[in-house]
Amino acid sequence: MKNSVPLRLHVPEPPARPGQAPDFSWVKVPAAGSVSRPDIGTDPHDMREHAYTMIRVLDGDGKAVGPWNPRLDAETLRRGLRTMALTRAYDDRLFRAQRQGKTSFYMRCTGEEAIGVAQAMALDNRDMTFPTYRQQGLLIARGWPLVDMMNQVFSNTRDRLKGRQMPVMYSSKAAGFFSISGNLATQFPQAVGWAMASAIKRDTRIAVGWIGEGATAEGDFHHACTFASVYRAPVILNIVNNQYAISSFQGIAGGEHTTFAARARGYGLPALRVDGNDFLAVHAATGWAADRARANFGATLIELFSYRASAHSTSDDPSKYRPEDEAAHWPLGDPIARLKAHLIALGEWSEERQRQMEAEVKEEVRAAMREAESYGTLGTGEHHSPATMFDDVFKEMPWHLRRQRQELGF
Amino acid sequence: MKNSVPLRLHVPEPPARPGQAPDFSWVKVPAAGSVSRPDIGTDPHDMREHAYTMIRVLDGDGKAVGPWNPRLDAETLRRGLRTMALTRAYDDRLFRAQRQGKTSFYMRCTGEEAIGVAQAMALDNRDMTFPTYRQQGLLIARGWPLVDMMNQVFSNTRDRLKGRQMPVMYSSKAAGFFSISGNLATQFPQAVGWAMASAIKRDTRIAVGWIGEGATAEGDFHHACTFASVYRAPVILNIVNNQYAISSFQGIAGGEHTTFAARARGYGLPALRVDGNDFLAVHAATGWAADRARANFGATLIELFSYRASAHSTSDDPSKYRPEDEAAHWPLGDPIARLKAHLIALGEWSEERQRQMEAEVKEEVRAAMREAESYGTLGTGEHHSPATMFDDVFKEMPWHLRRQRQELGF
Amino acid sequence: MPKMNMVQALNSAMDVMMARDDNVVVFGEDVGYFGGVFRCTEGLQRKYGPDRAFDTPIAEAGILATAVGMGAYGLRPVVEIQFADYIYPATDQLISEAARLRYRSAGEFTAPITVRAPCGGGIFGGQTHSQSPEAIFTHVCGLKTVMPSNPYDAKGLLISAIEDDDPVIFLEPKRLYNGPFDGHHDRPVTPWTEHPAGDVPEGHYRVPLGKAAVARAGESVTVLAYGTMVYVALAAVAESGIDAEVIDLRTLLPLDIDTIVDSVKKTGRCVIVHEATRTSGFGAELSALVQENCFYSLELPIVRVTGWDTPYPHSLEWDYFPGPKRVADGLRRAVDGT
Amino acid sequence: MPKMNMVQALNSAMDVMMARDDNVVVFGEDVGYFGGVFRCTEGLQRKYGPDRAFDTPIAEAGILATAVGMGAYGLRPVVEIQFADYIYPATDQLISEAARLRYRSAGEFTAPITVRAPCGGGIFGGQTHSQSPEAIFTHVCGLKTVMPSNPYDAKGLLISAIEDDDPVIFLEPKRLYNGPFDGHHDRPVTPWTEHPAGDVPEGHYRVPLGKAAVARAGESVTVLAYGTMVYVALAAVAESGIDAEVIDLRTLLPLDIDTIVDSVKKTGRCVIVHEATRTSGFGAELSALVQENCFYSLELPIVRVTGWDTPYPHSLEWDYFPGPKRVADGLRRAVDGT
Ligand SMILES: Cc1ncc(C[n+]2csc(CCOP(=O)(O)OP(=O)(O)O)c2C)c(N)n1
Ligand SMILES: Cc1ncc(C[n+]2csc(CCOP(=O)(O)OP(=O)(O)O)c2C)c(N)n1
Ligand SMILES: [Mg+2]
Ligand SMILES: [Mg+2]
Repeated sequence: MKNSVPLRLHVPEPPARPGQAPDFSWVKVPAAGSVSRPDIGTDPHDMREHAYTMIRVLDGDGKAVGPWNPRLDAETLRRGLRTMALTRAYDDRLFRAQRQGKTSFYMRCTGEEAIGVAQAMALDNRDMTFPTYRQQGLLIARGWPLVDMMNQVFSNTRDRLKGRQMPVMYSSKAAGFFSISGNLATQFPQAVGWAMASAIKRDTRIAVGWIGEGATAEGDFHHACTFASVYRAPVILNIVNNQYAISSFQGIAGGEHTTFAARARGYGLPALRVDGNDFLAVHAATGWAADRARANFGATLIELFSYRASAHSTSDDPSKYRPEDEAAHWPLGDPIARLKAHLIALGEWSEERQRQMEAEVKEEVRAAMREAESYGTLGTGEHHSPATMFDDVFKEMPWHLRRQRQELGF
Repeated sequence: MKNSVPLRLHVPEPPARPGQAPDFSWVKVPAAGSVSRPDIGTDPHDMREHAYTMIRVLDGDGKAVGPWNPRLDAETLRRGLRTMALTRAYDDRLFRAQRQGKTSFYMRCTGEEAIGVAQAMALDNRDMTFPTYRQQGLLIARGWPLVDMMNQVFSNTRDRLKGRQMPVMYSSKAAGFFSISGNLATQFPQAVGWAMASAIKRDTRIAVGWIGEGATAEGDFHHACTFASVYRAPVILNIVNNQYAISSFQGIAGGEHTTFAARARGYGLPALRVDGNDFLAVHAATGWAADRARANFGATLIELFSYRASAHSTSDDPSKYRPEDEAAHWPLGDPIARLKAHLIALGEWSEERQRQMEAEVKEEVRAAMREAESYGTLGTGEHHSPATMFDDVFKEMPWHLRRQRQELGF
Repeated sequence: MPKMNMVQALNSAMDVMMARDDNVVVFGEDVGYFGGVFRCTEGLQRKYGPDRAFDTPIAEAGILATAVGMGAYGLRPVVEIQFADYIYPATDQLISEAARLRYRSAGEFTAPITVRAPCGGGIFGGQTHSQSPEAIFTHVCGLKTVMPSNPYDAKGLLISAIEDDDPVIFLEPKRLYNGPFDGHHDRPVTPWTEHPAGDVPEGHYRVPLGKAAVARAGESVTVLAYGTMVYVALAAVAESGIDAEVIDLRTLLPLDIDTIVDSVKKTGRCVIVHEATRTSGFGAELSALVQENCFYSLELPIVRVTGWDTPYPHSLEWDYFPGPKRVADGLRRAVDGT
Repeated sequence: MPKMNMVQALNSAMDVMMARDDNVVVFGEDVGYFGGVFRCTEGLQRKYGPDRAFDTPIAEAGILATAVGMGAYGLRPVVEIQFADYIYPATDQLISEAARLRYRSAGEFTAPITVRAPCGGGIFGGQTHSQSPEAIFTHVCGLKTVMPSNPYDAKGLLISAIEDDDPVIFLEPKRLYNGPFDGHHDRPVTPWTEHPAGDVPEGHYRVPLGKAAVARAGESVTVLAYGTMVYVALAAVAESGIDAEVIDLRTLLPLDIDTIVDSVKKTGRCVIVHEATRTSGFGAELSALVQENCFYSLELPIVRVTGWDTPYPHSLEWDYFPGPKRVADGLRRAVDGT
């Protein structure tokens, strides 16, 4: 045979494993404000470089610079900061609650708060969201009661989902928050279907989907992009690249040879690659994509470049597969600290007010916790009657389920 | 809401329907020889334009021009021409055989012969192929007996597949031709798996997969590209864009907004977009990708731009969904006519020899046909014993299948 | 009353529903301009426009996923899977999503989707154009599974399926599209135009889900069948001269248990017939239910006559297909135990 | 003899096979460096290198598809699906490809693949970390389905599965990883170290596919169970004082019909227990087979005790799980018909 060097299998390895020094030298961080902001009607091919760079607004001194600056008023910025802090306080409290045996499982979005919160604020409240388990910030930003969320996490007597779903698998039609599935990626093409329906009905509401960089490997991701491109669906497709899928670094998902934003190129979709820890950049990119969708220019794929600062879930121990102190070396910082610095730089905020606000949100969470616990926790075992287990399998209960309910004694 | 124009669903429509004038004005045909030939080790990002142009070698005067000219000797060219003609003669004869009731179904590759034939000739015979039902040219180019192929089409007593598979679902391990599946796209990631195995075993053989442009919408396509990229698998991934998936034009598969070759961009894979009716261009592009894979630079995605000149299958009537005379307007001509013109331009061939050769291949097919029919056809009903139906479900037949075979009376 | 074959009846059901409810949309591979490879959606795009009847990319999972999203919006998608054999790529969206959505959201979101797919063999389609995967769907809580056996039922059941607020798998025995095929592949099939069940009203009517039909009343043995096997069973009854009661289940889930139990208690004997592979086929569930509910009435073992536990072979399909002779043998075994 | 829990026994089986046969490769989500979310592949990458034990992208269909390709090359892939609930995306590659390859190529190409997946509930995993999808696979001709109930069997069966030349679905009841869980979730589980089946030889040995084990000999009723339900059944037997014969099926397909028939002919009574949903569950096939083969020996109806036909609910999982009390009730019903 022409060339007979033995073939080799390439298996991607992360830059650092436990015991080694964290290494993010491979992360290219363009200067804030350095990326152009194309018109919303731009042909995707004419903005292809946006898939390979990174949209950033907040610079090192906490200044908002460049064409992507959404120019939000101070009140809005403070609301964003508070909502992110509230989200983190909520996460920390429920993480502890799981450790205290009050529920079976929990997942935090620590370090990724800008994503759910800024995106919710950039969207219309009537837009439909199809989140993963790491966008609790969406619900909180839309003002959904913490108590209701806790009731779900505790599977208690007030859990609207009747204790059926694992913790954090929220659902709220009223908040435009689609029922979270335990199966990765399935919601992504569903968001496209919802958007197609909105277009079929000449509606004005758009759909927004989220997926983790790991889950982009599922066929569902491909179906979402294909249908979104073919029917020019009014949808925003967000990839949250937090560098990890449980223990697997993003290279295992296909991040070694190109960006995740670049996936859009294959479908002729526009892509925006965004600093996911930059509240203003996330807000601006989301607004751009929403305007584009509403103007019938179709879908946008957004890669939100971030870092999963905490464990995958309460069942996970990251020290088994990545350096203990890796989070501290993440080059894009913390979304809350960065927005706070910006507000202070604007003269619209202070360390003092920050302390005060953090105390407030903690208290808000504590109060909600007291109320939710009064309705029971998984630990105390107060939950819906076993009879309810047979409801909602179908709209009307067929004979075989009625018989099975009798067998159980109801 | 900011912008409240009603949303619209975009449903792609082909340029021409039955009764309308064929329109291929949208097909951009770069001059032969105008596309550069990068080094096989080139970073995919540095050859990204190859996903949007079209590699062509044969110009309008039948001359082979430019850096992609594979410089094949006349003998090889004549073999290519003869093999394509043989493939077409084989197709036409078996298409007629189906019409004559000798079998249930048949599929031709008319107009796409350069693909199977040139690619087989550019590969090593030991490389493993994972074809669709339209690469019969591979088997013929590798010298597999026509009689054996016909036996499969007729499900007769000599059918090595024991009459189990529909016509054209060939399988030949000896010819490095993987068992064709009726399920679209499934073979594409399997080719990647075979290539990964070859790399794991430090082998030198590569794998080659084919898929139709319509089937690229399946998740399997995405899995193939993702795994090929992540593990740098020694595989060639071919998309045969023959403009149609049964009645659906390529826009329904996602061809409106970009090329199919561009799918590669999303995975950081190199892409070559090739004039699929240009024997020399197909040969050269395949050789380039094979050399790249053998040198451990990994996978290449090739879009072979062609036209399905005949019906999808014997069950299909294209006049129901495309202009009757559309094929005649296809701008890239016919692969056999173009290679013939090239050989004549080289002074290595003549109309006379062409007529002679076409008579030869027809006779070769006729002879094979006579022999195959002597082993029976589906029409005459001579086939393997019903007892064989229970073989090969498992390596050893379990009790329940033995009992069922008895029930049938064996 | 107009005469329709099953293709026309299915087309009429979709036409009627699209006219009545503009939340009904129809899509799938080749279903738009072309009208489907079996022509079931012919004319719908012309009549209702490309955004209510359209072609899709070849991605069954994408078809189901977008249908789930549309259902969540409030539409009633009616999707076609070109052959039931190609539904497997959509399994996850069907099982983990469409079937679970109402339950996991406690009724907030639902999936009022109808999934049409031609099933069954007899057209020399080999192993990938002949399968009957119904058993898998009946194992999935949250899915309803329907299989009509004639044009009248096909239209009435499809209308009920489209109006149903839960996901329905609607399997169409392709051998019945043109006539009541009874397994005698060597004989011509009488067209539906010459069959009473070919009388199909133009307008809207329902055949309820969950109700079986007695295709033939009889005393000596109960035959449980659906789809093509109803006519194979009737032929077997005629040819064996056994006075069997043939029940056309029509809906597999929810099952019409009362009709089954009443009949078996009367006859004391039972034959179950389906074209799908035997092991863990729906016949297993029917057998288990009959013995649980009719144990004291059963005089002889329940007999299953089914497709073999092999893929559907191309050239040997008539040796695979459970035809009248095999069903007649089953009847005799059920009646006299030999 | 070393003591192992089921995780260690499974790890040992893969270790032994990777050492004996360098065509054995192990891959799946998080199985490489990390060693799997249940730690079953721990240390294999370190020992055999990254190209024989590696992480994959999150694409179950891609995992199965590449395994089919590797099998065609000549490797013996052992893949892990992180939870059985996530096997559905791979359904088409399993059913249409792995299961069909030998048949459609008349033996030219085969798929000697082992698919490992943790199954069953009891860890508050809700509907997507608790399922038991075995019935679906037993309906697919060309697939073998195995479910071990203890460390010794787990290792011996996994070695047999890896050496088998056909695709094997190897389901691991995750509640049995650490000990013989009997359904009494309010009591501590005795670890395998204190159980005889925790004695697991270091080296190579086989437990043959297709052979059941009698977990408890008895006279008055036959219990057919597998996986976790074996211990639930044993607990129910102890608590009800009924002298039942408990059969651990171990392999569901091919099934050890002789052991089943001999027992039921002896006891004249039968209870079938599984955790999966009831309708069209594997219990239906078992019930059909028992009544077909033992009709004249059955004194009372066969009883099925199973998971309900609902998704596995998070907070109510112990009301869903067919525990000792429900199985004991089933035993009584099977024995005295009440
Ligand atoms: C279909 C499917 N396969 C596997 C899993 C198990 N699983 C749960 S989360 C996870 C990692 C997901 O990573 P990513 O998509 O990057 O999201 P992230 O957790 O980082 O937010 C895996 C493999 C699943 N839930 N669903
Ligand atoms: C999974 C699956 N879905 C649908 C089909 C039915 N089908 C057979 S061929 C075909 C069109 C394929 O078009 P393309 O991929 O472009 O290949 P071509 O026929 O043009 O060579 C379809 C939809 C199938 N065989 N498998
Ligand atoms: Mg991630
Ligand atoms: Mg095509």
